[in-house]
Amino acid sequence: MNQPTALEQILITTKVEKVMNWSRATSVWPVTFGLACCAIEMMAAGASRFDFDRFGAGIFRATPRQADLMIIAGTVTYKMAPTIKLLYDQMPEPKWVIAMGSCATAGGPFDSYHTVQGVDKIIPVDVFIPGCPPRPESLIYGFLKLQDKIMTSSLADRYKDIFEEVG
Amino acid sequence: MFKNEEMEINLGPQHPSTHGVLRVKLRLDGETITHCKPIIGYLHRGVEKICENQTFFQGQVWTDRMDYCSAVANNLGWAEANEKLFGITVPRRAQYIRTMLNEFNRLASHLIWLATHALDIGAMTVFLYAFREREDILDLNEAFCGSRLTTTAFRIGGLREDLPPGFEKMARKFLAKFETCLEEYENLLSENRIWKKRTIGVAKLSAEDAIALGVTGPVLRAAGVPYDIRKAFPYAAYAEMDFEVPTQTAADTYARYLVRMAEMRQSARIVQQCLDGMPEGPVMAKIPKILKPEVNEVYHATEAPKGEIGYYLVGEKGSTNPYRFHVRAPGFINLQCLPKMAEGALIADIVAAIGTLDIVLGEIDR
Amino acid sequence: MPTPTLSQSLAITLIQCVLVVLFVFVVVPLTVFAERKVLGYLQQRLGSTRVAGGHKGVTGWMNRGMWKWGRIPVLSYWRGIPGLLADVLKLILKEDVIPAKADKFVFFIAPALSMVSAVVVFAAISFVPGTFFIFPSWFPGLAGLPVSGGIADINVGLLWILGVASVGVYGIVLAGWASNSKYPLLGGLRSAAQMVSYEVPLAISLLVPVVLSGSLNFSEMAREMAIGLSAWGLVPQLLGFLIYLTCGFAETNRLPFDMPEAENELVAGFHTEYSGMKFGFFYLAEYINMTVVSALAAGFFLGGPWLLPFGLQGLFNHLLPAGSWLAGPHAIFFVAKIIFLLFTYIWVRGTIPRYRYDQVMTVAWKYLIPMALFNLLLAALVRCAV
Amino acid sequence: MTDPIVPQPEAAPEAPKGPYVYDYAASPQRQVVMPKTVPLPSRRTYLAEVKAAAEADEAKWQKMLADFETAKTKAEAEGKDAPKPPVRPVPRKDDNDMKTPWPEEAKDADLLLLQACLGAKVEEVFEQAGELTCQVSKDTILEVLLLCRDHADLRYEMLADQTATHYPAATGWDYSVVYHLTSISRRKRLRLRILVPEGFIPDSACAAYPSANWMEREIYDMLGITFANHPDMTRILCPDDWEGHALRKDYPVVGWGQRDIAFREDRGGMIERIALQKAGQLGINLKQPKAE
Repeated sequence: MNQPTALEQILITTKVEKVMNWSRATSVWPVTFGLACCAIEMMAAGASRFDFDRFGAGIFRATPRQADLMIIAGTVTYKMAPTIKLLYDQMPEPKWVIAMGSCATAGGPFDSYHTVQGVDKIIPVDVFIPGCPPRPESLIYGFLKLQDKIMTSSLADRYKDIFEEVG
Repeated sequence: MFKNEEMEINLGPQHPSTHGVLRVKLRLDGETITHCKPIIGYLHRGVEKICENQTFFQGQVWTDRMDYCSAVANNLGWAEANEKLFGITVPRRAQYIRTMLNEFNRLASHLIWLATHALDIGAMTVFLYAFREREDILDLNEAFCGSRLTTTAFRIGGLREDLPPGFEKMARKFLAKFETCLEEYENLLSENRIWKKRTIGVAKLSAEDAIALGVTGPVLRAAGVPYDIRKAFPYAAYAEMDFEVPTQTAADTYARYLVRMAEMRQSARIVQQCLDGMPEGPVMAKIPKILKPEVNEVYHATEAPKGEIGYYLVGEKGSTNPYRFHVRAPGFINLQCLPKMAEGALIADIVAAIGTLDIVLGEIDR
Repeated sequence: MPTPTLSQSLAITLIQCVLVVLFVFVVVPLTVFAERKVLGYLQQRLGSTRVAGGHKGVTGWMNRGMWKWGRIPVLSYWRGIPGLLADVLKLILKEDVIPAKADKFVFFIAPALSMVSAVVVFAAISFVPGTFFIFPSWFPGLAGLPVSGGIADINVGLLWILGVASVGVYGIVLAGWASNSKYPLLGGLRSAAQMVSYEVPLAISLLVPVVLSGSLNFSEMAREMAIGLSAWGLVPQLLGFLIYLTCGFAETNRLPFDMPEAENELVAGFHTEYSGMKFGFFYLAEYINMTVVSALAAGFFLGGPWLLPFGLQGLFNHLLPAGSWLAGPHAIFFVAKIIFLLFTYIWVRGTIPRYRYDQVMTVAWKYLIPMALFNLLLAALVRCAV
Repeated sequence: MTDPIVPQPEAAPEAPKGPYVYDYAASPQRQVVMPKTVPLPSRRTYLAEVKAAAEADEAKWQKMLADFETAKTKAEAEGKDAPKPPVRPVPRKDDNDMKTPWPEEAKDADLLLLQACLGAKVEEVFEQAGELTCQVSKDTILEVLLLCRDHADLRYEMLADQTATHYPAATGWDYSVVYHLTSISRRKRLRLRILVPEGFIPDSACAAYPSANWMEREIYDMLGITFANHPDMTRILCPDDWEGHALRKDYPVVGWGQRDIAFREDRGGMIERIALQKAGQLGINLKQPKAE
């Protein structure tokens, strides 16, 4: 499976997929969703000095239905977890998640009774960004990594689990 | 044939104008709010419990993350509460630097309030302008303690280090241009008809109600009560500073806007005085490496940008951890008045009410 | 000039339709892009400048600068344009969520209604007075036939525009209702009331050109308002223009009247539950409506395709010989006026806050309608006197 | 279709059935160290302690003197050199900027007035670190609050803060509830304190100060003290179905495992299998949860 077969190489589907990936990577609209300290840095990343909009990610959509990306900016608590799961389920495919900051990554400093130790216990995460809170530059770097990931992703990979299940 | 049906609607926890994860349960009759109940706890991280299991020194990093918009003010309250618990006298230079950073932080916090409040009401450009100036303040933070937001600026007994070289120049440069920036915001908002229509007479809270509900900070001062802890119970170097406590009597959203804008001017004034009158000397008191208190309980309140932030500490003899660590968060108490402000108003007014309270869920839920 | 047969006129109409749709789908995405850019400049940032894919290959070419002169400071600001294509493509490729409790048929039909009514309005707007161009003699089948500047320059053009534009409201109301969700419902209700309220002063302010020109035909009205008055329509009709523009903001749900989709109150208003290209339709319909409103304003109050500002009219009359194959400056300056008005929309959005819902209604009923009626009365008196 | 050269992957270890959770009972963080002392500041206790310390010091000194005497007589009897006379130890003075605030006698007019007005209902008054503390009997708290609010010479208009502390080592009571009152007009602060045993329901302060509403809900949520006549005695920070009260001293920092939720869809138990394998490699103690 490592080397594409001759048939796969000439198939036009790969090219279509490339264009699809390019369009998805270029226009990634995040959902307006801040949890804690990282949300302030996320806002700063959208503001004048850092300007998230340069990369096509400036249109923050208030409703998950129209968003492609969820930036989990802050601590996920036990009370909040079902809501985050619901929001994630409400987003239409294809969707991505950035876990911003150590809280969303692994609970961060808050090793306490009410803090979920990492948002990846609830929803699948594409990019983890360390820092407490990460600087806006880190967020932009993480976002560029996400773009790389989207550009190199393939439909077959994305739905491998489902395909395997179906058989 | 016709029947009146009330609609129940959930504002949040994910909503563009709840400033984080506040959830407000509204009952609407058309667009009018008949019942309003804020539900909090979506960011409850157990700060108090964690701090009770950490040493006194370690407690500071959690205070940063409570009210993340004004971490320095939280640090200051925490440091002073600890100093009260142990009976430490802080050197004068450290007091001045603390005062100055605290006022810079007040500016940053008020700028975030202005940005989000204006965005909630629909003026999106002010958001970007306010963040532009806030970045300069964060640069100052970064120069002093290496961090933008979660500063961990102070230590029990003083400061970890003196001001870095060049800080004063940076600060003066910022102050020189800040006045024009303030005028820029005011040009966009103060005399704007729509802004006035959206804020005057909206979310009123009389002085009696505010005091009964424990509301402090600019919300109380906008109701005509000149209660500012910096004046009433001076701490740090505020006793030596010459500043005014701006008040308004209208007690509505516009009055709070005016109070906060005036407060920003006063903060700039205090910073100027700190820079001019900065004393020389050490910045750290002589204290042992391990602090063990005697049996004591203290409640120390300081004036955070959002209101009175109080730290309640109980010291256990021979223990390095606080026996009890409790924070009187201004946002937690202030948010109680939201139903009073919102009931009977329109759905757009609750957005203004949430914005004008200047809440940060990190400190409300702790 | 030969009289076209039925099939020939059908073909010509088809070509006109294609041209107008082309215009719409060029101007509207560019407006979307301009919105991001202009807002960016108002807010001291750059706005979209890049596409995904790094610095190599086609995407690298896009990122370094679309054209050779992409490095020139002002022109390089247009580098984000390919991102528009990506936006549309992504919206098409996005999963199309239909909520389980939604009324599926209505949910499906609402964005189409919005979009179609917005585009169809353009049928009655003529961009060029008279003939747009004449097919050259070598053109097979249509040689020598004229193509007029609008699809259907009908006598009840204004009625058509107002009538069809109000159908678009149904799109919004139905979208709010069919989503079976609370925020969209509130948005739909708001939009129903707001649209109905603002259509009254809008129509009254448009009656003034009708009174002054004595016609309902778009191009005739535009000509009368420009040449008949020998000045821009807004010179005698400043009040009418302002009322019309205000109502235009409200009719297209733009700030400060974007009640149905007030993001900070109703999440995304009536299209909260819409995803993918259905949402894209609403998004585009809003901008098309903006273009329509701007086209009407430019036609009636800014001299339309007839008058150029600052005495440029005479210059162009000298430069271009009469009967040129392209009625160039007319179309170009009409479009330029439309673009200026679109810029005004974005400018206002970046500058002022949002009204509250009850204040929106107050503005319509207490101020705009009386003012519009007074204006109409004045115009009628002047018309009678003259 | 498989390549014959590639070795077949080894069979995965047999996975026991059922969901698995991390066994927090075995974690060192789970083990709660209960405090042995009761750090409740009090002038009376302090005086007793000082007295006891002085007596112990005196006793020690007397013992040292006695020891010296016996040693001296013994040395004299044995003809050796006399031992050095003992020196009374002086407490070491640290060279630092700390000045420990001890509980002092109540001199402030407010405290004296409260004592005069309430008589035996006041259990203790003292000042410490410049703060006034008045401990009253637990049944009369609402009365005291109303007095503080309405008395012309007190005028404490605002209840700034209300919180509680768990003292599991105390005898006869378990919690202290403190009220921090602020007088805006007089620029004064006062701390009221009641000691509450487990199960006792003190009066709510909402009747005197509406701001107590949420603070009492928080106390209920965090420490489990219910208040009588409170308008809405429900949890505020934790969800309604939360188990335990987090700020009690017998509650572990990491909680009882509620936070370790797994909403994530697990396609065919894949994550569980991987987790089990990893846990086995790392030697983490995984066990089946108890059947409900």
